[in-house]
Amino acid sequence: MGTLAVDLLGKALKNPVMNASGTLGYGIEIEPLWNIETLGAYVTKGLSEKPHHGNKTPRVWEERHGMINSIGLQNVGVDDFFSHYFPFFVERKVPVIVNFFGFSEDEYISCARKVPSHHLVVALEMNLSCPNIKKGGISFGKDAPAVHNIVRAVREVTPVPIIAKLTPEVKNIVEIARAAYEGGADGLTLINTMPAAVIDTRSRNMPLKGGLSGPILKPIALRAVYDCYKEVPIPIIGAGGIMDAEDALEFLMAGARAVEVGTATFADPFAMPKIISGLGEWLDENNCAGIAAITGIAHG
Amino acid sequence: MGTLAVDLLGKALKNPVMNASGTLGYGIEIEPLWNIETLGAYVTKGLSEKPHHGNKTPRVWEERHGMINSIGLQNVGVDDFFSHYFPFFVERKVPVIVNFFGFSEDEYISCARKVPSHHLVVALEMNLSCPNIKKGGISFGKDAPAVHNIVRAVREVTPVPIIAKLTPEVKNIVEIARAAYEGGADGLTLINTMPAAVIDTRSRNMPLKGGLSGPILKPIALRAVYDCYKEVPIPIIGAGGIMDAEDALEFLMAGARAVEVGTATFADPFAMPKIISGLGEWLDENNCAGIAAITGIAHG
Amino acid sequence: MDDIPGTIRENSAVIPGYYRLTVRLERPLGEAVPGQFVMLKVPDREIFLRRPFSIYDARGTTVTVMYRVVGKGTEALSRAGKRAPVMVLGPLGRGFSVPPTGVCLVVAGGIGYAGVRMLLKRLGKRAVLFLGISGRTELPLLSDLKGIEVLTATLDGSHGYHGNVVSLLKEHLASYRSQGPTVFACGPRGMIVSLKGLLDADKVPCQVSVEERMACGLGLCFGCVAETKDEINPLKRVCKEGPVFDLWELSL
Amino acid sequence: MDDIPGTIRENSAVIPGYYRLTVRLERPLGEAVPGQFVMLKVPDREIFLRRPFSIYDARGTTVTVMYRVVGKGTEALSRAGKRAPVMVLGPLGRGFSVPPTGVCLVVAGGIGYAGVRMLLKRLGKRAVLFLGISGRTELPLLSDLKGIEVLTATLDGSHGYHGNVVSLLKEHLASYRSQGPTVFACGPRGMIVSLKGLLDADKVPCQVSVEERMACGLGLCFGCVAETKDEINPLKRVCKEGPVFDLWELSL
Ligand SMILES: Cc1cc2nc3c(=O)[nH]c(=O)nc-3n(C[C@H](O)[C@H](O)[C@H](O)COP(=O)(O)OP(=O)(O)OC[C@H]3O[C@@H](n4cnc5c(N)ncnc54)[C@H](O)[C@@H]3O)c2cc1C
Ligand SMILES: Cc1cc2nc3c(=O)[nH]c(=O)nc-3n(C[C@H](O)[C@H](O)[C@H](O)COP(=O)(O)OP(=O)(O)OC[C@H]3O[C@@H](n4cnc5c(N)ncnc54)[C@H](O)[C@@H]3O)c2cc1C
Ligand SMILES: Cc1cc2nc3c(=O)[nH]c(=O)nc-3n(C[C@H](O)[C@H](O)[C@H](O)COP(=O)(O)O)c2cc1C
Ligand SMILES: Cc1cc2nc3c(=O)[nH]c(=O)nc-3n(C[C@H](O)[C@H](O)[C@H](O)COP(=O)(O)O)c2cc1C
Ligand code: FES
Ligand code: FES
Repeated sequence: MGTLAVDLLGKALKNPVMNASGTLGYGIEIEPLWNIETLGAYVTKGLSEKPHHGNKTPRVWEERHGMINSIGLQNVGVDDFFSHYFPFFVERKVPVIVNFFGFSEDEYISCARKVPSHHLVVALEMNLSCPNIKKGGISFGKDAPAVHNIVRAVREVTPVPIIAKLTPEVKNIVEIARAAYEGGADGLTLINTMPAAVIDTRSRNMPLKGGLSGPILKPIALRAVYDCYKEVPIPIIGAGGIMDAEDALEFLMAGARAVEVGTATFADPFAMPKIISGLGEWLDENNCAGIAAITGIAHG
Repeated sequence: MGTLAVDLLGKALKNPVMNASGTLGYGIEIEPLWNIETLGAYVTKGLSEKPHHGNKTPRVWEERHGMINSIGLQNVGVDDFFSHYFPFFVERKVPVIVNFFGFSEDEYISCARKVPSHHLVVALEMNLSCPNIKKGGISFGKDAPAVHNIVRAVREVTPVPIIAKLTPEVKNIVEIARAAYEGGADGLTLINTMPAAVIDTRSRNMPLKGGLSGPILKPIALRAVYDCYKEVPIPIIGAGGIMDAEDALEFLMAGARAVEVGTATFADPFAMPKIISGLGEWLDENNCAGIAAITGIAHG
Repeated sequence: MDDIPGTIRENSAVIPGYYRLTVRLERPLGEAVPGQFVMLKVPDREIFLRRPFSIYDARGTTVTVMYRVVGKGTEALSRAGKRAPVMVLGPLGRGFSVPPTGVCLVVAGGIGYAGVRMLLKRLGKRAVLFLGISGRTELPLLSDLKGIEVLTATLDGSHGYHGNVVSLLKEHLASYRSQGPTVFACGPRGMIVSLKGLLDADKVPCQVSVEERMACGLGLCFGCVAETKDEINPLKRVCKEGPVFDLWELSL
Repeated sequence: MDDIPGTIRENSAVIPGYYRLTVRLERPLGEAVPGQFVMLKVPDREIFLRRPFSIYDARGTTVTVMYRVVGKGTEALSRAGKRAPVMVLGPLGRGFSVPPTGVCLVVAGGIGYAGVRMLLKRLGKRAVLFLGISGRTELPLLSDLKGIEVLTATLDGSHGYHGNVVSLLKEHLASYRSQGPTVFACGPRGMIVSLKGLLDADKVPCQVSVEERMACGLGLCFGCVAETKDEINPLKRVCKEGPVFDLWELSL
């Protein structure tokens, strides 16, 4: 029987499947249905130095084969997460990836500083889709030099590995990925949601603008993973519309070492456990010794 | 009964529906099914100074609710279009928008120069998604200064109105739209396809990388139209996943003066005639005097 | 809480646009508190997310909801036939909590009735239902409700009180004061807001069921928040900390 | 050419994985030339684009195609039941052109038979079918073909010639030379390439039906090109200038 175990930034994960940030609450909410230990790792909701309240409702809207959200990064703050929620993962020995953000370089730095260098903390996942309020709202994640600088700034204040999570709303994602790598990122998460909007012809207005996720995003995400794999020598976590084991395999073959599953969980709360067992079956059916070996095989 | 007529860059179009470039061949191919006079205007296949052969097959791939293409801009060249195909539109008095591209500034300029200032030529639609081969493959359409320059350069050599057609693969489409406007563009087409890829898990390879189109693109396109409408004072043609009259209305309400329909025609060759009659019915059901009045009403 | 496969046993219009849907489940739905809801997977591949519906009734391996057709999800659901497969996730959220004593004034606006029907059944004689509907044609919605005192307000005056349900309650509220009333409400936002105006002076105990667009129903996405007066975390998840909230803790 | 609504009348497996689909149309399909095809809208909302299939038979208001299940579109099609609605766009493309005299050697590889079946019916006694299949289990594909001389090659040797169909043709080609043969072929690319090798020395007249992934089938998208020796426009649309091409004009 093949093994699902993968190595990510020096930590052994029991499988390459984790939730995408912001789509599994604080982790405990799923417990009535299945155990968090099922996952290769848990990715936190986006955390910030201080608590954030987020946006007004409506915050979610269904799209054909996807959804749009404008949660607005509501979270309890990094301190509260580590005092109230982190012990739950420690007790269950579940590796944690700490997704975080800021609206200024200082906020990124002070948030990162607060993350302890615990053996279960696999990495800091930097959400680079945030606007830099100090610099007139220009996003941190859209210009290569800005990405380089912010990653480097965080790199200097923490010994924890850094994964840069990129937005697809850029002119060349490979260039941004390279800038993150050169700034000191140890890994990449590709991709975050794509900006989108809804128009309601009955009420004749625009009820919601926000980030598009779900199956609709998959071909865009696959292309980002495929293109970055050869150009940037750090592990990639693939995300965007993964609904089943077949989708997960596509990302692994395109070059991902692990995958994050987000929106799928809303359509089927058992999506992740199913993907994990589906990957196991695939290994067996294909006489494959380990899932780690299929990373990037689509490149020939 | 309300009127579908709209004014576009000083020309009266009988309705706001046209094909998206590259999705209705040279126009004549659809004649066995319906007459080209049905359309508000015909948009040419992307033309270049010299003929282009395009890419190898596979060139098309189906996606969930969309498709990916890598045609590679195969075309007979602008001269051949005007000598062999343009007379067909003149005979039928169908307004034509000439979509064109180049792989260098010179190619854009010489192609634009070859387009006659005929009363049926509504505008030149500049496809700004092309890589600039001379400048190391950096796209013309992804940086504001580059867009400004190329539009200005073309502006100087032709009296024909210019519509800049933008790619969504940019960091801020409003900024690019503004640069096109400031460079002299008279209108915008939003949007072109989004880069995407397919992985085939059976053959374990990547059969096709190309541009994503179809319904899957709609929320991204709507957001581009919505955001540019208030920020850039020139008419917008909306494109991206329009399948029916309802979709077309969404674009008009978001701020488009007219719409282009592409991929829908492949799923249903009568998509455009149906959209046109659907818009007419909508006007009647809503006691609306003219379709032109709904442009941008989602902005309140 | 569980995610249970089931098949549709009945899905028929009670009155035009209002359906009662009964699903036979593979295993029983866990013990439900009135006011809790389920997330239902509509048997149509075009409907991506599940839709939240209050538990109208649940017994053994069947669960019933009542819904109004308002958009593409409920529209598709109304087309689903007998034996169509569905998934039922629940029971979810925090339901009503009934005080040990006192009269229970239950205020329902339109389809809001579906959100209090299980509560009414539990309360029996302790409850008085104040129902707001648009006209007498909507009365059949109550056809399976027996043994409950009902006061009806119709907007068109075709039955009972002519006006909205909060005005109707206003006419009667004083008469219940001595019985230590608790108000329970489910209905459109406008109804809740005017109810708050009515009850404000005396701060009558009141629990309301709140609706918001949901993606997960499980507290995972933070898509469904309602604003409360909590100073540290004002935005509470309707699906997790709600859908039933203390009216006086909400910021409306 | 027309886009015609229809309903499935029969859709059953001839042998496992190979289906014959008959559609009853609202109006007759226009006059079709053998080798032409239709774009079929698969009755499944997950299938976005239409799929091209050779016209296997067309009479009155029915049209028949034969298909092999190879991917999600044909898979979904195979699940479609009687009376399912389809749309049939056609007849499309340029079919075979039959010379006034001479023997017609028709070479079909596997499901390629579907592409020449109508041609065989038209040719009748003038035709000889060289059929390449993997084994005798595929022989039922020909069950409805009467009055045509058939030579079969099986890869597993379970029937007829043991080997591929081009080798079989090679064994017989000389014997037809005096009858002014024209070769017609439909099958996998590998077959066409080796056929070209066989016929190269004498440049025997040969028409082949080419397959490419298609989006529109109408010449609108330029998604389906094949390379020819035309110096000005080498890339021809399979759906418009093809699917039948003169073998000697193709660049393989
Ligand atoms: C806890 C809870 C319990 C509910 N119980 C019931 C019930 O028992 N019976 C019933 O008929 N409905 C109930 N609803 C509302 C029901 O979920 C929505 O009407 C349904 O999701 C609409 O789906 P749609 O696709 O048809 O509408 P859409 O096309 O998504 O939207 C159509 C209209 O419905 C409104 N709407 C959409 N989603 C919601 C929502 N979650 N809450 C409120 N309005 C919404 C939209 O704003 C819009 O005006 C409940 C909602 C919640 C949150
Ligand atoms: C003019 C023409 C006539 C055809 N006639 C027939 C016929 O009579 N019977 C029949 O069974 N098939 C025929 N085909 C092939 C048929 O169209 C494809 O098998 C079908 O479109 C595959 O769809 P899918 O979704 O099942 O496969 P996909 O999931 O899209 O692909 C599965 C496999 O099929 C291949 N494939 C996909 N599309 C095509 C295509 N257009 N041509 C060739 N290979 C393709 C892919 O490369 C892949 O290996 C014809 C094709 C053309 C172009
Ligand atoms: C409701 C919701 C909340 C999200 N919150 C965050 C977040 O806090 N931080 C972040 O980096 N990404 C966030 N994302 C993006 C996801 O982590 C993921 O990158 C994206 O949704 C694509 O994956 P999917 O298609 O599987 O959902 C959120 C997505 C959704 C749908
Ligand atoms: C097959 C195909 C060919 C295209 N060729 C061109 C082209 O030559 N020039 C161009 O500007 N856009 C081209 N496009 C993009 C379309 O014009 C349109 O912007 C895009 O497909 C989005 O619209 P849709 O979703 O309605 O197809 C092409 C799209 C397709 C699918
Ligand atoms: S619907 Fe997801 S948190 Fe409430
Ligand atoms: S399939 Fe579109 S041109 Fe042939």
